[in-house]
Amino acid sequence: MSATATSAPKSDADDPTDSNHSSGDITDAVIRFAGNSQDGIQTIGGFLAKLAGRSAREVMTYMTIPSTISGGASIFQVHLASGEVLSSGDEADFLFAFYQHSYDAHLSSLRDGGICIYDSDHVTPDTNDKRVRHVGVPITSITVEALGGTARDRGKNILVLGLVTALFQLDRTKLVTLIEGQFKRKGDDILRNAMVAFDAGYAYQVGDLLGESFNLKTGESSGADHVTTDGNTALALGLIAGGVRFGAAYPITPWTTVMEHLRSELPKHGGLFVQTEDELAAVTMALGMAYAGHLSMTGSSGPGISLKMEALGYGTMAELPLVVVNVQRGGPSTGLPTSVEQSDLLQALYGSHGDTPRVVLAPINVEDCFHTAVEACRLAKKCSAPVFILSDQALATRIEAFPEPDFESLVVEPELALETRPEDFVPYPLEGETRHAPPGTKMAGGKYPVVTGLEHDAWGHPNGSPEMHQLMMDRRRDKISKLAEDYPACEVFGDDSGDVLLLGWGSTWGPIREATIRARDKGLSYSCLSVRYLNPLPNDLADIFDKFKHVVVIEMNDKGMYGFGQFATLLRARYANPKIVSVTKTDGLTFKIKEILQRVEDILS
Amino acid sequence: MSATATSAPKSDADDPTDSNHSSGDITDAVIRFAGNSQDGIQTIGGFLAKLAGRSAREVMTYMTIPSTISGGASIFQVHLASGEVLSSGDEADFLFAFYQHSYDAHLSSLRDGGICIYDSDHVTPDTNDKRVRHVGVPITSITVEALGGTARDRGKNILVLGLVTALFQLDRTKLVTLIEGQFKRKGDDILRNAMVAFDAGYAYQVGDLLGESFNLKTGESSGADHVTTDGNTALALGLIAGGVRFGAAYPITPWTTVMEHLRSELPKHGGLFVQTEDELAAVTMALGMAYAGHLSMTGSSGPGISLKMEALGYGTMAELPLVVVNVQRGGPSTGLPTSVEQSDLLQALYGSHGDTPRVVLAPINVEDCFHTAVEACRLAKKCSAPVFILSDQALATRIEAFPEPDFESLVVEPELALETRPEDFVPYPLEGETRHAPPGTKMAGGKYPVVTGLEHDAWGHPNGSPEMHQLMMDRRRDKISKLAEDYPACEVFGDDSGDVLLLGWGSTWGPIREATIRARDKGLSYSCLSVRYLNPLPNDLADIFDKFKHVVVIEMNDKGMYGFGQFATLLRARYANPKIVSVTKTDGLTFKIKEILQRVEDILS
Amino acid sequence: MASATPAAEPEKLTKKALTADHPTWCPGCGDFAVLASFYKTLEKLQIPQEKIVTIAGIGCSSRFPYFVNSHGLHFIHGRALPLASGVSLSRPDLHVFAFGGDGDGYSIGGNHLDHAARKNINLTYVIMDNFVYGLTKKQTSPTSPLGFKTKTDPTGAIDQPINPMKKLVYGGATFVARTHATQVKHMMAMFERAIKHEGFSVIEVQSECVIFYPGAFDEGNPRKGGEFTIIEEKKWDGTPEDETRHDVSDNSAAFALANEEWPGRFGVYYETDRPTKNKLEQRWIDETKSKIGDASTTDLLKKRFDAMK
Amino acid sequence: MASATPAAEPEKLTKKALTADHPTWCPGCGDFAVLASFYKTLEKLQIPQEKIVTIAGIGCSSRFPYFVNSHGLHFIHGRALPLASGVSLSRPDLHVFAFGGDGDGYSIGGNHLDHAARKNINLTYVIMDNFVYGLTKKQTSPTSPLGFKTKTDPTGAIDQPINPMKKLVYGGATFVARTHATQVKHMMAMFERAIKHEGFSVIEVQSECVIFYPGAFDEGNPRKGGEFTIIEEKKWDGTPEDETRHDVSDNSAAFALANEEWPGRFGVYYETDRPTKNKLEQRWIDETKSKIGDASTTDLLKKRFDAMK
Ligand SMILES: Cc1ncc(C[n+]2csc(CCOP(=O)(O)OP(=O)(O)O)c2C)c(N)n1
Ligand SMILES: Cc1ncc(C[n+]2csc(CCOP(=O)(O)OP(=O)(O)O)c2C)c(N)n1
Ligand code: SF4
Ligand code: SF4
Ligand SMILES: [Mg+2]
Ligand SMILES: [Mg+2]
Repeated sequence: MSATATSAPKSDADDPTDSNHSSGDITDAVIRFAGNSQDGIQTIGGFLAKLAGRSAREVMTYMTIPSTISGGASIFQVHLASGEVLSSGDEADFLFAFYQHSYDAHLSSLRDGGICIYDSDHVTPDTNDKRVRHVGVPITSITVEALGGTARDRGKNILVLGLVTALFQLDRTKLVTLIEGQFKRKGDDILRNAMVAFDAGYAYQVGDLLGESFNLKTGESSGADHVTTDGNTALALGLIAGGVRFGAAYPITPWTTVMEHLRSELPKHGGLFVQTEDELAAVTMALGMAYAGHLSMTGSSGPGISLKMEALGYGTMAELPLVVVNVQRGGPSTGLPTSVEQSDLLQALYGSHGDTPRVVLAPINVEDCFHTAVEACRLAKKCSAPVFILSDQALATRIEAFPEPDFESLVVEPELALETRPEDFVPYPLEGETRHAPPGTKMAGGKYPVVTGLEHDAWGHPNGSPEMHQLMMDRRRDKISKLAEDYPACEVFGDDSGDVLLLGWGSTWGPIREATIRARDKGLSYSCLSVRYLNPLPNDLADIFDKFKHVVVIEMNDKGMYGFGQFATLLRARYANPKIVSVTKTDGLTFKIKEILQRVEDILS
Repeated sequence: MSATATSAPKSDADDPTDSNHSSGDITDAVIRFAGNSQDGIQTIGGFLAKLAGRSAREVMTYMTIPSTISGGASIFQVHLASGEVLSSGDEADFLFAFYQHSYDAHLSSLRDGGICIYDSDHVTPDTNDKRVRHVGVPITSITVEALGGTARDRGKNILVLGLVTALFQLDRTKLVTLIEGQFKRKGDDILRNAMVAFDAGYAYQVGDLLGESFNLKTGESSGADHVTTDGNTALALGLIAGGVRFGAAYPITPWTTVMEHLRSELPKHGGLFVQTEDELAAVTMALGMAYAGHLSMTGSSGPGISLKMEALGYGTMAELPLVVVNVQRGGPSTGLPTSVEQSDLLQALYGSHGDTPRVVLAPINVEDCFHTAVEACRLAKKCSAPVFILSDQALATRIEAFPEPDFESLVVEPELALETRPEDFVPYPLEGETRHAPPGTKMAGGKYPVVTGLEHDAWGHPNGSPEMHQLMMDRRRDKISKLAEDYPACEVFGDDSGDVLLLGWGSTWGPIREATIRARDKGLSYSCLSVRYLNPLPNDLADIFDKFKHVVVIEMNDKGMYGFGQFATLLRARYANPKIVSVTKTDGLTFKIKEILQRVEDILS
Repeated sequence: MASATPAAEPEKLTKKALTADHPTWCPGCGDFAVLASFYKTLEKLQIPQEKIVTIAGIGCSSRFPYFVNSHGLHFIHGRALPLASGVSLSRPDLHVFAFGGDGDGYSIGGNHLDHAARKNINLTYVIMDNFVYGLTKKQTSPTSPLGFKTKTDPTGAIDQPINPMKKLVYGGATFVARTHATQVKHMMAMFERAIKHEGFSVIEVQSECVIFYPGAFDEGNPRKGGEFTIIEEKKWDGTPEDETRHDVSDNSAAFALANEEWPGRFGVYYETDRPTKNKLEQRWIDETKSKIGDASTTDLLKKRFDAMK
Repeated sequence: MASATPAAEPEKLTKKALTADHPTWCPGCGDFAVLASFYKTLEKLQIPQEKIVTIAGIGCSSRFPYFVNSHGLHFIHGRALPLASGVSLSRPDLHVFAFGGDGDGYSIGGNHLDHAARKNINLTYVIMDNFVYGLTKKQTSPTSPLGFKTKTDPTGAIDQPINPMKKLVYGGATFVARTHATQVKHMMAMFERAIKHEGFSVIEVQSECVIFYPGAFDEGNPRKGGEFTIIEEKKWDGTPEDETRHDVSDNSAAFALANEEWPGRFGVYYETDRPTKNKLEQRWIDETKSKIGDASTTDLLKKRFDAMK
């Protein structure tokens, strides 16, 4: 809950409903649902997130995936607010515990004074615990009662959604529309059951038990038609907006849903996404599509990205435009497939043998997944080379609401350039941009190009002379480093100078910004910055660093042999500036605000 | 030729032979043979190198490989000296040119005053060129004459060997023994022909044409029983000495000969080397052998190493001991398969997804290939993790003479530890060394271990809890970083402090040291150091750097986005010390001495 | 080692001793039956527990090693076979088993399968074919039938599936059988024969994914009254009936069986006796050793270095 | 483009126009004849020059694209097929050819071959099989016969080679033929049929490496009086002779041919008509488009975003 309601709020305002309890405005609530994944607790969260998008609230969700193959303990956390939501919340304000194991495992996630609503059919609460408030609701039995025998307790989730709707005085009409939209496809019976469960929950008046309910206010700013979706969906659609029509990949968690989206969406756009036999075939097929004249893409997560390294080197050498998505997960090896980590940055830069200059971008939130994808497409075409997008498991699966992108200004229609090439055509001019003549193109000079992974001359012809190798290495490097000249300026949040600059990349942005806000609230001279362009780095960083006493790089990877995370390693190598220091961790969890603040304090003291 | 004979030497000494010309002592000669690869010019070089090993001379060779599949222009350069040989020579003192194209392409490699001996049957020399001395010998016709019709000009190489033997007053008896040893296996006819050609060349008295011959002095120091071999052979034998008995790989230039050696040698030692269907299977099979309780190995060059990255990450996670050899070649992609480069250093460290701390070593010369292999074996067992050896194309193929290693102190007999494990056995203790129980081991506690690439606990059981992941990441990192505590101290060549420290790794050592010697000769305050342990880095580097004004890292790779080579990038990231700067190049050639000196001067001025 | 227990009477291997973690598979998953049959077969054959090695790639089925209390290794996706081959070739004293799914074995791992088969590496490989990618939650697998709707083929699978039996018969495996997870007795018989076979033995087990492809075997599902037709093998008894029976040593006959229409037949498709790579490599080692005699590493290296002087 | 020449009368495609760099192959290498036959076949079929794409992996044989003056790509080792598949699937207007050696195709690339075959990607793949690794100078290849001495098998090859024809017939290729580099006419006939076939067509060409495996084909070498037995295909003329002729559409018969003893027979082993993945995917695209009508990218994205509100 927001600062205006730091303990479960009691409002002095009159109760507008006819319920038998008080009601107070709140602007912010972190609600955790803890149960088993088969209970469909994600569904509750999904509806709440969608509702947020439709009611000018911000939202960020967070979930865990059980290690068992199907079923198993799982949580879904929703952070709803009328203002900006930067993290999924360090601590929960409300906990819905479905089972004893849920209760035992998650009670500690409730903040002091938080409210625990438990299924009294399954949970025996620790009534001695006065740290939080307990409310028992026989969730299972009222579900069974409402739905009758055969459904057993299926529907508990929708019932709880009803409870929540009443408790937070959410917009019942909008929610009902959402439920209808979702369940109608599944058949009338299913829809009817869902509505029965919802109404039973809504009618249960948990607020009466609690003695209060909460009015989670709608936002003031932007419209009520926000899009609510997860990072992988936003990324897939951004790629389409950027002009990708072809691609190939192999499934792997958490990358898979990007490819599932593309496979389903691209035929609408006349394109095609292929599931290959493995990742080696995937990157290779995508390179074939790029060679054929398209902007194409491939993607994967950790292990699959490692398998693509040889072929990606070819992409660099042959100068083919290719977008490569890595939805990072916990490593090394199979690691923690369903946890978050940012430990593939240096691999993106150095994973292939030889010197393979590559562009590397990272989106900072779900909305930015869309925009970064569009930008990656632009850069891949501009420099005719592989461009990495480093997303991560947290971004991939969490839901956020954001305004619809401005398609008119963003959408790029792909084109296949098959016009006859003039006699003086060269694909790799020593000065100037790469321009391929894809197959199907007539060559006025009568000589057709062969694209190769061997070192070659401007015409693409194999040539391993010392001079040519050096010239071509320069060419491949310089065209990439030149990209930084057109970057937008880095925007520091907070003051432009001060004591501490917290620096991040990717999905840590929310927590880093929230930490900065809190530090500034306490009067500390903190600013922060997230770098979207990881290679080549923006050229204005040096000036920014100059204005701070400390630059603390916050990232979710290992501190390495010498105490520096992967991004910090890059920055120190470039600037050789000892004030660049590191806060890293690899526990598979996103940063908590207080964790950042504490760690920064520790390192600077 | 050495400094004592900076122009083609005329000695005042009496001529000891009955030839019609003068003869002078020299201590150093760079001889280049330029022809087609089918002429067997490598054979001449091979014999000269072997002779050097048997006559207390030092030697370093250098060759090029034509881009055509079989045949084509090629050179072989031999640097012979009575003192230490640190490079294959910037410029040649003598050139043997077999064809016009050889003459045209290589005349410029002769130093001022050098001597060009050309086949007058094929070459029309530029007699206006007074920079060098020309001597025509009808190499082809005297070969044909000596050997008769059917051999055509096959045997030219041995004839030239005869010429060289006379010209440099080499030990004819030793050479004849070598020729016999080599050709006897091939049959009496072949041997007879070879001896006829050799004698014809020896008798030709090229010294008379030249008006002088040279007495290339034998060395004074060490014995006359040096071993003469190339880096890949030394590496393969070092692995056997270090205890490797099993391994698997796939062929690729210039790695292949290591595997060919191991495949032939290991059966003698009761071991086995397997050629697999690809590199993915190779590294995997080698990991299987490691899991089975052996110290095993795999290897490749550039493209093949990229393919191994996923499985190598497993090696890190499961903590399996594995030696990985990368004989580096020109990159990226297929690149320049037969040229030298040092551009896979960062890949060795960061090529796999996730944080995969790895040990990386690089040998500095052919002899060191043997010793580095032994050391890699020791470290792989000590830390139970993949250990990289970064050799390169130049080291792989060049021939050097060096004293036989002290086998008694070096050889490690492998053992398979199958004793029953006690009840309290854990493979990955949070404190302490990894100890596996390979299959076949009985477990006193009744519980058998499963090795996994998922995050796990001390017992190896999958465990993705935040605490465990963090603890295990620490464990995997710290056991590697701890290795540096036992390194031998870094030995600076030259003074311990001064203006400039030239820093290198791998095969650049010879040229770097020679450059340092020359700079010091000129009165400059230069020292140099080659780092064999590239990860983790030695801990005494910081102190060493403190004592120099400039640290210039010399390496054969690209200067990257920000002007720093790969090793320089690592050092700057660790020390954030701006005085660490870079001299890099990627032209596929080893550094020339004057190139180093010039580049260092440029960068510091 | 000092603290190790002294070698006692060889204990009898029991299902209980072999039981490890409770499987994380979904209730009803076909893989449970495969596991149970494996336990029972090992119990029957009394293979020493410490000599059993189970190795797997990644997938639901590939979690197998966690559930067997013996030496085990859970590897990366698709590469269980070369790893298992490394174990087998370097440790002939062990009983090496590889387990995996249709994706692991026929998609990403398809080439390793062919090469392990042609080399006739001595090990047993069990493929739990559920016609779908289970662990990653329902994508098309190389055995998904045409038209099967998955998350990567929302309108139904488009690519012709591979025919696993053809692949195995072609590839050079020296023992090839097919069984079904619901047919525990048959499964055990196949396991037993595979284990006793010297060489590369493969068993394709049809095993149902109750979550993502329930009823995959409706046609011909023995549980639901479908056909489970067992191959009748030649008895070499000279009777006329024997003429029509299957000769397991006939490669083309095996291919013809593999070409039969779905659901086809179950049992041993092919079995032949061909020297294993294990044996052939060992022969080379032995011959080399017998030529050079028993020399120490140092002696051998010295000799090798002398030749380079 | 302004400076481009205007589209003139379609020029006749000649061998001369198709000739590029002089091949770097060794004099006498069998691959020369393959190249010459390829030129001649293209000349005969008059495929527009700019529509020809040659793609190869790494190996001596894989240098092919440099020697054909058309669009070409020289890729990495073993992955020519998925790359060629990407070209074919995304550019149905092109004639896509892949070339490579036995190592490239059957060793490192073996799995891609099977999967391209089963998916029936529309392209033609020519494998120049010299039974050895040529470019890397004589290591054992997956087709090296037992006992063949190489640098990685100094005492002779130990692993049973694969049978390429079985692999191709099993894999699902819809056109499978075998020819020999010395039989230019036959080779051209096979090329022509392969090119005209819609779907995944493969030709295994035995091509001699005169440096590392001269005389590989002594047994049955037509040049040296050996046998070059051509498969007689069914004419469907109802004659009794026709009974014994080969039915190219019979998969099992093709397998039986593949099982014949060395040197076996040459010609078309298998040919069938099965929808290509190219067609099937296009059908899905067309059906989708016909449902949603012709909408711009922006319209489609807007609709998609609306659904997420
Ligand atoms: C290199 C790599 N690619 C992809 C994955 C993701 N992945 C895990 S299991 C699997 C396929 C599972 O299918 P199958 O092998 O049939 O096993 P099942 O789960 O059906 O038993 C995939 C694609 C991975 N772990 N590693
Ligand atoms: C990833 C990778 N592994 C290995 C190599 C080395 N290599 C190049 S060609 C080749 C095999 C050549 O044999 P084949 O495919 O039969 O072609 P051939 O030369 O005989 O025509 C190998 C192993 C490589 N270039 N890349
Ligand atoms: S998802 Fe399917 S294959 Fe996997 S455990 Fe569950 S039922 Fe078995
Ligand atoms: S090495 Fe053999 S395959 Fe290669 S070009 Fe020469 S003859 Fe042909
Ligand atoms: Mg499966
Ligand atoms: Mg070959």
